[in-house]
Amino acid sequence: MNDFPIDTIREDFPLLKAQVNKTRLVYFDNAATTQKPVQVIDTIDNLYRNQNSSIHRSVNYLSGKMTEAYEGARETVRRFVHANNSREIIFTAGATASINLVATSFGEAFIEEGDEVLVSAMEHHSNIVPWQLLCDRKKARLKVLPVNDIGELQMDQLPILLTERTRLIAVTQVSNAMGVINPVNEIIRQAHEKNIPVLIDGAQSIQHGQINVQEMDCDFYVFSGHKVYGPTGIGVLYGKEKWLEAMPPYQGGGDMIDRVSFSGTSFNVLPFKFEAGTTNYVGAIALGAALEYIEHIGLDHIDAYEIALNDYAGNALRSIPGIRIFGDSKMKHPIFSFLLENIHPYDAGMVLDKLGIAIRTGTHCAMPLMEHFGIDGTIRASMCFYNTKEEVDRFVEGINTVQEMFG
Amino acid sequence: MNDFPIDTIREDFPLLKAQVNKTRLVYFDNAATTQKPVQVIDTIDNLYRNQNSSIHRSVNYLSGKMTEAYEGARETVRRFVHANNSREIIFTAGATASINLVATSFGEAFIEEGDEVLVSAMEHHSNIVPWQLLCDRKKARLKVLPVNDIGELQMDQLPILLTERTRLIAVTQVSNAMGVINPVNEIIRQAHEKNIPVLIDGAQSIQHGQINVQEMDCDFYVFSGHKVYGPTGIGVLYGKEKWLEAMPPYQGGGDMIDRVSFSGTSFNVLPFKFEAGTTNYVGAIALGAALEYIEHIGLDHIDAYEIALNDYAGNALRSIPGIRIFGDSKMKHPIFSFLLENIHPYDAGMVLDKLGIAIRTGTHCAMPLMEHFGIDGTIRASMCFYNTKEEVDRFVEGINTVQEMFG
Amino acid sequence: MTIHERELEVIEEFSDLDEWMDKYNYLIEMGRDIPALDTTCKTDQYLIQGCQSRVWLQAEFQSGKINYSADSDAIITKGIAALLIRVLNESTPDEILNADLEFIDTIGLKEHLSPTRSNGLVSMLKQMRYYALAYKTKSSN
Amino acid sequence: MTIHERELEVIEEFSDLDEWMDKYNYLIEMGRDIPALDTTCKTDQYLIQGCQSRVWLQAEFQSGKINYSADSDAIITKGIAALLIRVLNESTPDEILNADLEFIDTIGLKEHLSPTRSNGLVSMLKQMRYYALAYKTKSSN
Ligand SMILES: Cc1ncc(COP(=O)(O)O)c(C=O)c1O
Ligand SMILES: Cc1ncc(COP(=O)(O)O)c(C=O)c1O
Repeated sequence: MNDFPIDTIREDFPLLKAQVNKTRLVYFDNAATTQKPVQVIDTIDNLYRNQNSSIHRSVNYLSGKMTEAYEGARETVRRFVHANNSREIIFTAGATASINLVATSFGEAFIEEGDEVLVSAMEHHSNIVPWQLLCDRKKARLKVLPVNDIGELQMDQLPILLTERTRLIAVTQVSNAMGVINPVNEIIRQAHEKNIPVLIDGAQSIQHGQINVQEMDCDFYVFSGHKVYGPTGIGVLYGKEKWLEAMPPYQGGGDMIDRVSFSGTSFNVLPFKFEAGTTNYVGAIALGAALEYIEHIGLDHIDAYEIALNDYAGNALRSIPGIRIFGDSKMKHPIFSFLLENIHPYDAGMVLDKLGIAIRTGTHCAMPLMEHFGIDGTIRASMCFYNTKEEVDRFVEGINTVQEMFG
Repeated sequence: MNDFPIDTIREDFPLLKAQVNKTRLVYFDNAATTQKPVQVIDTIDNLYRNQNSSIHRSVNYLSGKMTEAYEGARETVRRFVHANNSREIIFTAGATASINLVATSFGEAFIEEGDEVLVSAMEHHSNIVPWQLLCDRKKARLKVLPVNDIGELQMDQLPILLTERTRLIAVTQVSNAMGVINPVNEIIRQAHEKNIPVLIDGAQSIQHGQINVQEMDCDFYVFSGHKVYGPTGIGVLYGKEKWLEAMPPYQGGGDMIDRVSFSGTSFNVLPFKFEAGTTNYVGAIALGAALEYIEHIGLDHIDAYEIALNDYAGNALRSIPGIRIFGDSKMKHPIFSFLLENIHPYDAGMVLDKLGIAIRTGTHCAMPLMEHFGIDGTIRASMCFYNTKEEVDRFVEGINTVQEMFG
Repeated sequence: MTIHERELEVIEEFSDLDEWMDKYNYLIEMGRDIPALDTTCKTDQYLIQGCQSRVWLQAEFQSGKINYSADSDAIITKGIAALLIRVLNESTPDEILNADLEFIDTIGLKEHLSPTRSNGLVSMLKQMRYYALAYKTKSSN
Repeated sequence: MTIHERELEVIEEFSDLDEWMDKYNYLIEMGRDIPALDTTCKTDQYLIQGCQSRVWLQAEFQSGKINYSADSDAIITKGIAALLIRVLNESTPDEILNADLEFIDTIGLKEHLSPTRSNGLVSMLKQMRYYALAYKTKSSN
């Protein structure tokens, strides 16, 4: 934790200097969205000032430059997630859009009445509702892999839940509500034994270390740019070429076609087949800059630092009287969900906010998980590599204040 | 044309100062995408530096500020298009995404086997392919309102094409390939007599003057932010509340739900029902800034200036020997599609690019229109209020050079 | 006392509270002071939409005057409800509908409850006015 | 002459052309000089994907050597095709497959045909190599 150049890194993130209620902000809402380094902000600024032009179809110089940068960003994403080729990298509007794309398009091609889709009980709504909508449309069944008392998947249930009607598993790599890391490799292994493809929701894993979709051998992997230090409005769908080839187009429009006529339309090759209309090319290039930024810091360094931060914060929180931590697993990232005895999370959140500490309260878009624990919501503090022990200390002090006020 | 503060306005657009091949850029590819004023660029920069936080669900101060700004942008859009209330304004990823939303969701609720959807022969692929995909899914029929020799809709065909099976008309207000302005009010009037709703593709009209969806009485209106001086990755769907209420959700995910459980999920109210996942809130706020910018310049002033520019450029082009202009209608915006005798558009485009003039060559995502004219593509120069007569002159000179080189 | 006089009273009390901490503590006390709703009343019928914590609001109409009672699982929210009730209770529907409730701005309640949160405040007020309107219509029939 | 020698020849010729205008005029002339393909050959079979104008490319294999012919509806594109043909024609499949074609970078062809356009160039080259590979396989069977 000590050789990590945390001071220099924090200098890269202008928002970390913000003042809230006359104190320096402690930003612990990273699972909701992350802050952006100047490298990303300046990329956007520069693109709009000096290079903006629509991609792919123009003959002009700027357009050519922009196309190169956009396709370069695709290559950066490919390298970052270790995909086999860049045709497997689709730019979307975000993780939610990516999952909806697969639910609709894969669903259209491969899900029939009576088939089953398996999700887990800890999924984010974005990895539940698209499957519910699909199952409604197709009269298919949504099945649920339950979690145990400390918020881990009940892996012993997996073999029972995988039937010959299971057509897809959609599971998150890291729980956004608790930080728990799921054994996705093992899930994928068991699924593939039965020829069942697996979609990994990487919205909370992409920002915390190495991702290798080929080693993991997942069939789909999705994430959002804004959660990995990139801009809003951009996300990624990785899909194995064999699936993407077999799937019908999702949205229709410019760029995703080969030829259009009223007597029949043919579609463009991958990845363009799934990128209808003018894409968020500025967003994609800025996402590329974000990934390059964290590659530059070093994913292993980030991982090591975050593990130390997780240990530190975990110990500090566990020593608070009357605290109940959800998902206190050994395998986790520094995301902490908890309740304080006799204090409503919302009251705590309001006071912490006044103390300059940005956390989140509520269900974290994971109502079924809350239902599992029999609660309405939690206080969630989610950290990443630009957070510090000192910030954890201020947070713990803040909790003390909360407890005094409502005690 | 003379009282328009064109010099001051051009100062607002950094990209207009760009040099290409050692000459000052003439940017005539505005129908593809527009340049951004500093007001928009700085808004994005400022949001990421000082205010970034996820909207709607957090208790913290920044999140509250960001939510206010996002909902403020929705109100700006509402005011700009003169919608009745802001529940009718849905933020999407762009015009293409908006059209796909309607095609899927309206289509799901209201289109059945044997029904008909009517589009025109001059539509952009983004307003054709979604309807083709829908008609394929539903075994419905896509019918086409033809255009005449000068690229105008054959309005006399409309009454014949509107049958009792017609469920929706989707038509562009302004042709992206030719600039021709369609009589949408008349189309909507005739459609509504038969209770047929109308979707107006506003991708090429939003940037050229007043839009009043209530006066126009369209049922849906869509546009993209990047074509109206805003950022990429953001767009708008306006829909009458009665339709949006009756339509099922499109994408599933965070924020569009009220309650999620595995036994059943209920959806959020408008507009949130159609905004799944983390929206492009920075994009939406920057789009708001773009609309405020042009409101500030004055939509009437913009319109008057562009009419003068259209006349000037039209006269200049028509005097070029061997030119054939497509869509040389009296009702048009300053978008010009043409061919030069015996010169391939691509050759012309390459030379114009070297002369620092950014235009577009090809089919402009309107292959059926090209088919109608029996051609492969055109040279298209598309102008807007920051372009000048001097730039038109340079363009005409450029065409002379092209003709000399290939003559 | 009229609504306006009670508003002035509240403004007066708040003027002594400089720090947000004091204001919050004041709200917490207000929240503790009003009686909890009977659990049988904490039903969906009385639940207010649009708050981040659950708020139940009830109203009774007697001798031409309205009396509200409220509860919330979050104590600060309950304090806000208590404050509104204190100002509005024992008033006629018309008095409630005509009140401009400037004290909300004056004491900085909205500002201290950042936008997403003040939605709760707004929703509570809206519901209180609904009740007033309903009773007004009822009594004029 | 070997491929390399012809490359040097082209580099030499281009070195006199300072302005892009001259380079384009040179390409236009090259495009005009090579014979047009017979319309019967302008079929989808010979059409190259990925160019912004239509390009047809054919190859013949005789006495161990390949001869390409090409056409395009855009004259600059045709000129580029002509240039590639001039350098590669009358060579064995192996010679073609082993050529590094540095002249493309040296004369600034790619740079002068901005990225989206150089795709056309890349597609043409790819297709030429495909032919070479096909004939190589065929002749070694
Ligand atoms: C008329 C028209 N409709 C739809 C579109 C699609 O817009 P976008 O590509 O921004 O989604 C465009 C722009 O390309 C257009 O000109
Ligand atoms: C695990 C998980 N999946 C999916 C999402 C949805 O991401 P987005 O809202 O960016 O589309 C999120 C974030 O909210 C998440 O945490």
